[in-house]
Amino acid sequence: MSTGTTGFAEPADTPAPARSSAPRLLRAAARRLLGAAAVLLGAATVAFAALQLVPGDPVTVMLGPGTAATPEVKAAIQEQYGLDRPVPVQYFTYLGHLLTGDLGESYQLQRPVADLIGDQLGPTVQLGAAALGLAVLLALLAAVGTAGRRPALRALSSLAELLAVSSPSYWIGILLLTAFSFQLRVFPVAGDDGFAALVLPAVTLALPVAGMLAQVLREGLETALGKPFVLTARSRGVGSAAVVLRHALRHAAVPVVTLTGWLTGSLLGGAVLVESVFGRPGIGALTLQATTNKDLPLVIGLVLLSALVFVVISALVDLLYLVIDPRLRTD
Amino acid sequence: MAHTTVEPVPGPDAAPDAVLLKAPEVPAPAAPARRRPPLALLLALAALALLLVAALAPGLLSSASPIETHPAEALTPPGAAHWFGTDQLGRDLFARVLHGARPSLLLGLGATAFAITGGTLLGLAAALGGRWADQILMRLADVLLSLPPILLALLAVTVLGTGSLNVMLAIAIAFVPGYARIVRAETLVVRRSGYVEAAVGLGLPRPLLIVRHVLPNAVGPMLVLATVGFGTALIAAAGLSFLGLGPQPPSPEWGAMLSQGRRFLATAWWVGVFPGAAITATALVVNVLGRRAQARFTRRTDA
Amino acid sequence: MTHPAAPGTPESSPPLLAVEGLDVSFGPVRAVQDVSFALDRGECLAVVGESGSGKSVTARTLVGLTGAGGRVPAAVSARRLAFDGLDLATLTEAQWREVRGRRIGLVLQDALVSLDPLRTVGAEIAEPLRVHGLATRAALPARVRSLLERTGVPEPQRRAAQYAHQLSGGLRQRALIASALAAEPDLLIADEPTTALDVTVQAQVLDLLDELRGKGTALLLISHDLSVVGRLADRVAVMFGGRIVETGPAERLLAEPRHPYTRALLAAVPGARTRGTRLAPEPAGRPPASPGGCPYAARCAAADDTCRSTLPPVDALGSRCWHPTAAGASVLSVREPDPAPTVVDGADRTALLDVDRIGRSFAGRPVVRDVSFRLHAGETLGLVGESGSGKTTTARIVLGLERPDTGSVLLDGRPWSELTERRRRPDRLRIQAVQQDPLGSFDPRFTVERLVAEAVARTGVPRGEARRHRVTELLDQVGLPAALLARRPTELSGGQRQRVAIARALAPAPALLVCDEPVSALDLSVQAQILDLLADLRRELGLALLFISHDLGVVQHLADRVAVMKDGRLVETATVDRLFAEPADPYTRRLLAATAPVGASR
Amino acid sequence: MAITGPRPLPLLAALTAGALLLAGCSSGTGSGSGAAATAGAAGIDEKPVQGGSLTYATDVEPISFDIHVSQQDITGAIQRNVFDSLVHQDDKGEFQPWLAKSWEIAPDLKSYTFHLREDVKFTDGTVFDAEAVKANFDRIVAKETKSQYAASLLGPYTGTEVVDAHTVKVNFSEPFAPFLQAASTAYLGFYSPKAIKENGSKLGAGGPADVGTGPFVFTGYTKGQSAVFTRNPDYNWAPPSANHQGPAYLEKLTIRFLTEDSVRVGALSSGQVQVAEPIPPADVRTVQGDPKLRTIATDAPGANYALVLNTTKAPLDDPKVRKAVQRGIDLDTDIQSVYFGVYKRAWSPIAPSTPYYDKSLEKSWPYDKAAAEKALDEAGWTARDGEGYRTKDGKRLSLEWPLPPAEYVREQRETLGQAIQADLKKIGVEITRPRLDIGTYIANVYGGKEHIADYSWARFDPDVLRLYFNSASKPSTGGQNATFYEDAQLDQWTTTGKGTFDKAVRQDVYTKTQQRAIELGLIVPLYVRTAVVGTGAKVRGLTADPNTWLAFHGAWIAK
Repeated sequence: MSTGTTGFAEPADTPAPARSSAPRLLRAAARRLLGAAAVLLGAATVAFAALQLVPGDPVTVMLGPGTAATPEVKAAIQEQYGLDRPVPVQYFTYLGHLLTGDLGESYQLQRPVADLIGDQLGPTVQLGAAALGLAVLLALLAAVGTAGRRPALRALSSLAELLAVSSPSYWIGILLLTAFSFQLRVFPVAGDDGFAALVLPAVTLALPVAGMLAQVLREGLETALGKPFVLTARSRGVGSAAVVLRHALRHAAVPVVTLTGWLTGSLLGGAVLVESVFGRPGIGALTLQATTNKDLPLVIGLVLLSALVFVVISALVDLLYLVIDPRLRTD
Repeated sequence: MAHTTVEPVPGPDAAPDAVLLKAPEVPAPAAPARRRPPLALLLALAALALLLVAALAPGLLSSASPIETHPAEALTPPGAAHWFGTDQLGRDLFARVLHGARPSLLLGLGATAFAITGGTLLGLAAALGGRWADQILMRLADVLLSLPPILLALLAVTVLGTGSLNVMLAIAIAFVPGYARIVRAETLVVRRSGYVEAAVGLGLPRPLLIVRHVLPNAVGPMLVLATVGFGTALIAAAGLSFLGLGPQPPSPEWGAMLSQGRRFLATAWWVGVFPGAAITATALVVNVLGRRAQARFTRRTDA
Repeated sequence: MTHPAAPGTPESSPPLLAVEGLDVSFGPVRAVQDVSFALDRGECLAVVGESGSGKSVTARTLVGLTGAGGRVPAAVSARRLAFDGLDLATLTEAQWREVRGRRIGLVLQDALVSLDPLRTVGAEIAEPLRVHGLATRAALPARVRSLLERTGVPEPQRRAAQYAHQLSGGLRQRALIASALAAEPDLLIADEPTTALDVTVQAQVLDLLDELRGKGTALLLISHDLSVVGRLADRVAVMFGGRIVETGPAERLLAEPRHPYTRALLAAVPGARTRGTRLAPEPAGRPPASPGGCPYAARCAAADDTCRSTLPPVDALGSRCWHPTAAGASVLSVREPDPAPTVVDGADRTALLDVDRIGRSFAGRPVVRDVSFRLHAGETLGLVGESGSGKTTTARIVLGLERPDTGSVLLDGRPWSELTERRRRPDRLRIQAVQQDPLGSFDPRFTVERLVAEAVARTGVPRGEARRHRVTELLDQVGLPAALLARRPTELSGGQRQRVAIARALAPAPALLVCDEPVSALDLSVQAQILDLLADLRRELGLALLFISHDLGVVQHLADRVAVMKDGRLVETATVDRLFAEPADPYTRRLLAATAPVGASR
Repeated sequence: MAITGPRPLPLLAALTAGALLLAGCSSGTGSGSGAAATAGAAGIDEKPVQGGSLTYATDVEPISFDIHVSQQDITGAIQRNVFDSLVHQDDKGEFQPWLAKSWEIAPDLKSYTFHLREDVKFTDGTVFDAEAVKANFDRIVAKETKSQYAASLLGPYTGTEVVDAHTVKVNFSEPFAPFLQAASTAYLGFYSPKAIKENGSKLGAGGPADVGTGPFVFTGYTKGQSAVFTRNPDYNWAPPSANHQGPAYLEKLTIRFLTEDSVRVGALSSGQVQVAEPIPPADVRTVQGDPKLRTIATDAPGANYALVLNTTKAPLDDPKVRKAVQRGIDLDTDIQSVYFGVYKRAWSPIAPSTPYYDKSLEKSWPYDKAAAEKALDEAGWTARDGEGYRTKDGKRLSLEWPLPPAEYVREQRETLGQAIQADLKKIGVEITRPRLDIGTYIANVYGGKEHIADYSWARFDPDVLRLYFNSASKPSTGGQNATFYEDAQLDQWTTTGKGTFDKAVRQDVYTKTQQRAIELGLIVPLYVRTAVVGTGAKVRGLTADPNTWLAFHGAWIAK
């Protein structure tokens, strides 16, 4: 036995076992929930405030130019939505309804906002999930396949990624449509029926995301591969491919996870344009319609949806960090 | 500068202060300065030069008018007379793409400039303005960050109305929270950095300290990020323009041109393809240069 | 495990590892040239040299990972590269994988980054076993446990489930060694295995390595630290500029070094013997050697034209020098006259700095507790302690960068720590700091000139020629040429950076210089130069120094009095002579015991 | 009917050919006037096929499906297949029986009495009777309904009397000549009283709640994608002039909403849909060149797309300047290049397919750059500035013509606008086109703050001239007179035309109105929109009803 161990005690190795960890966890969860609620409330308020600044009264805007509606009809509509009341009253009434889970009714479509969003969520989730899966797959292939080796392949992959990142999704969509739907007729041009119709929109949405992910992933991989622990691992006889998969990939995952917030934003945002180009129904198309028509309840509903998605995803991301990186688990 | 009451960061002694880790002594690769600049960089610089000429003096590159219509030559395919073909009104697309550089770049540039200014002010205010300012501003940033930029931009356009300036502002609004975050985080780092402490140790007055050390070092990283951000802003602005929220006609703007060209996908591909290619090429150039700047910056500060 | 080459040769006992004429180059850079050595089972060879001497490259070459992680491919060639009958030079990557970990283990410095931080210590230790198929999945936990036990890690079961960051530095390093030992290699290469560790922990790790060697493992120890070498090595090879310049049995080489570089290295180790002497030879601008000349010629005081033009051969005693020193000559040949005696004590005078029972906590954890000491003008107080002992926080409170929760600091007998920043500002120039990491204390956008000029400006020197003149003067004072004025900090070497930091600190002509580990990030020879510089400045300018270090030798070399800190408290304060001769506190005694003097036998 | 609303449905006029048979037109025909419709030449010998399904792609999605509420063309066009009307207006503008067997009009035009068919049932089994008519008309004018259009069709409505189970009398407070025409539109169609009672507030959402008497049953609606209809097997009350009696041939009708022009056309060419409409002018030639596809083009009725000049805002208060604008645009060339010859250049405020169109206006005000320049010189705009624009007293001759947000702009009017901008620049007139948000746009254009407005107004009746030029037709009260010109003669003519059934009188006043509007330079008619429908080669019997919308009642798919 080494003599050193009998010398004197090491400094405290681990923090004292967390005292009363359950209440602390609860407190953290409560704080998290409260924060989430604050973000949601803030988002609703921002949207409400923003739309109050829109010039022109909502009813005129709603009816559009060239309407035959008489002033009486306009007044009736105004009354129905409480638009004749003072703004603060409208705001608090709205919040009151929100608390009871009532998102209100779309001014323009005259249907409950919750129903509208519910109807449109499916196609967008489908599109987003397909795009995300595809993007992650492409990025993994590109990054793992080229990180730190084969300079020519790496350069080629980098160029492709840069191109993907630099190309607007609507532009990619148009090119794909032209090539595969109009010229080659491989894929249907429109709609959301079936898998075939999902391919082009998903690819369109996925390419820029894949480009970004691949860049970040490779950078992460290369950074990790330069770390001493990789040298240590290799000195144990671990092969270079195994080092990437067993050691480096997990490290590279951290910056990728950080990107997730950006990712959801870019998928949701991309959906607006991609759904427009491909004539697909969905949240993106609904968003475009709602904002351009100043359909306040619908806009707030969509804003709340986005904020909710964001909040949920941030929570998941934080959880994921803990899973990936044990260093973050203490404290 | 509240250095005497630094926030309860873990005690400095907690860090291993015994020895700085030494880099493995693998010799540095041949000095980068001596290496031939990569082809990509040269190409990007050449393209940038071309873009700048197009933006500043498009007339030098094409004598055709981007606005004058020649109905007789409508939808001519690309050829010797019209390199990029003509559009529906017989306007020379090459000239239009060239003249489109200025409004398109201005959109991206303006949006980025607004976003940087706003982000810097808010980030600094949050980092240096005390706990309350920080709380309020960062909660607001949280809220804005929770919304996809395009939704924010759409909302902003709804409020502000369409048109170049408003599109710039709308995109800036969408990007401000992100930049503010970066500036705030950098400011907090810089505030605790060794060189600010060194300056405090020299008895530098607070305003001088902020102007001379905190501001430039906190904003520097964001400026570098902003080069890449410029590409994003350019694409986003063209996107809004594509949705018909951009500058007024007949000003040739790439996003609007692309949107118009959409109609002719099946019949006259060139009307939509070239403006789109211009957007992609510009964003590509900006990305290549931005990334390079970023790499250089990191090298400079991290040694 | 297969052995591609047949073992067993007619020779009586071929060495385990035989390296002859090893050359490694990265593009045009020749990192290692004509390096030869041999190593047997149970033997320890130490390769010593400064950064860039090629010692780590040599080590990595022996596990076939010369260029790993680097951008420039490495070219390796050797007349002979034999390990236990294997010709390492001809191994394929697949064959290398069989050797790595299984036959040759590698231990790097600082286990915090050398162990994968995202995997448990147990998984890391088990990796060689898994890779080489040496244990079933079910047997792994038991093997890991026994390895941890063997390397002296208490509670192995618990430790195996933990991550590197949850272990103390010493335990981490043990775990790293355990992982290198897992497959029971015949040769263990330890590259600076103790560099990042506190003195006492360092001692323990060295003991562990020593024990391994005793059990028959061959040990190749790479280090810049002669004190480490002295404890462990049977033989020492000193590398400089990619070549081995001197080699020989450890005891002889440390006691009677023949190569000027070895001599300089030994002379540069600070300690009791070196008090009042210069550590580094006077730097002299000598013409650089031609590529074919002696690599050390440019630094060598004895170099002549032969040295510069022709590479000296290795002589019978293992030294590669045209002018080796005769056996028996004193190492400290570069001794210079003692500087003026330092001022000691003066209880009647007002202390320059009066630290009175200060305390400071972070997040409820006390970091500094009830610390008091005084410092008089021109005096040097060494503040010693291991990491986490509260040294740096104490320094920051003295510098007025941190406010004490309790107690106070007086400067020139007047309140200092209690002042508001505004009131403190005028006196700030009286105390200046030199940090461990000068780079972090430089605004990255500034050039050397601007960095120093900013400090000069505070003293009221007007802009323009006068300021520039003063900046040049300061640089000259710290031994830097004016040519560096336009450089940015990242373009300077570590020693140059520290000199710039000192120049900046001197600009306002302070009464007190607080030096927080100013040399711990530097190579031994550079450390020697900086310590010499500090000593010179102290003498010339009558500066008081608050000198913080974990290195007892450095403190012993420089300080008049020493204060020892542990867990936020001062456990002992005494004059240097008394403290090192008759340590009163048990902790101080342990600390001293862990620092074995160079050349001390095991 | 407004077609400047959010992209209402383009109208299919069937001016000359009665119930227009679209199918069977050989490909390549049909660009041109409404006369192109030939009645299913290929289908004459074929026996109609029962069953099958058809998918129709259109470019606009209804905001509300409630015919009593909505102001959109698309709502009427789609729901026409679900709802029947009291009377049927044929292509000559004559009224034929439908749900009403016959009717009498009181001489003072203040009441109309209808005798209803007795065999009509709603698809939920409810009998169609006098009470049903009353329930529907009363619902339309009820305040809660917030009718945006149908209520205006009922004009000075005071109430409906149930004379007996199958006789109703509809009363008005003042003479109301346009009522028969109004009663023939889908907007005055009939919901089952049961549906009104049970689902009154949900009718706008579409789907099975919308119960009518028509040939199809509204079975499902997926927003953003499609609406699905199935055959009403009991249907046996088509108007006598219809091309088919009895239940519809098609088992199922799906309407897809494909907003993107290229996508819609692509869906047609790839066979994803069998009928697509509209085919944008740029694609007409491609579709015509495809042997698997047919096209048919017909002119839309109503007010043409035109520049409406604000006569109250200088310098357009000067008739010379207005005339210069009118003559200074090279419309023949511009329309040809933007619309590929599919749309025709317009000469009158109303389209040729509208009754009482004045053919004499054609070629009466051709492009004449010299004349335009001369008019401007006379108006005093003689100086030129650095950019070549005319000035007077240092002020540039600049006209503001705002652009609404993109979703309100269709038919490439923005491109046409650019051509017009380029033309007018040649005579020294600057046109600025700021993009305005819709709120500001409406406020400015209808508040008389802009120089130029542009819109069209589809309606199969010259009464649109009153909407455009009668000074009482103020934009602030739902009118469309954005010229803001007050002219006694125009007022008198258009009022007279509205209050009489006398064809000679109407011919006279409407001819004079058209001529005077052009002469005064109130308006620059730009193009006559031609609706182009693309169909697969096997689609037969597709008709457009007299109110110009596609009717699928008689459509079938050939084997």
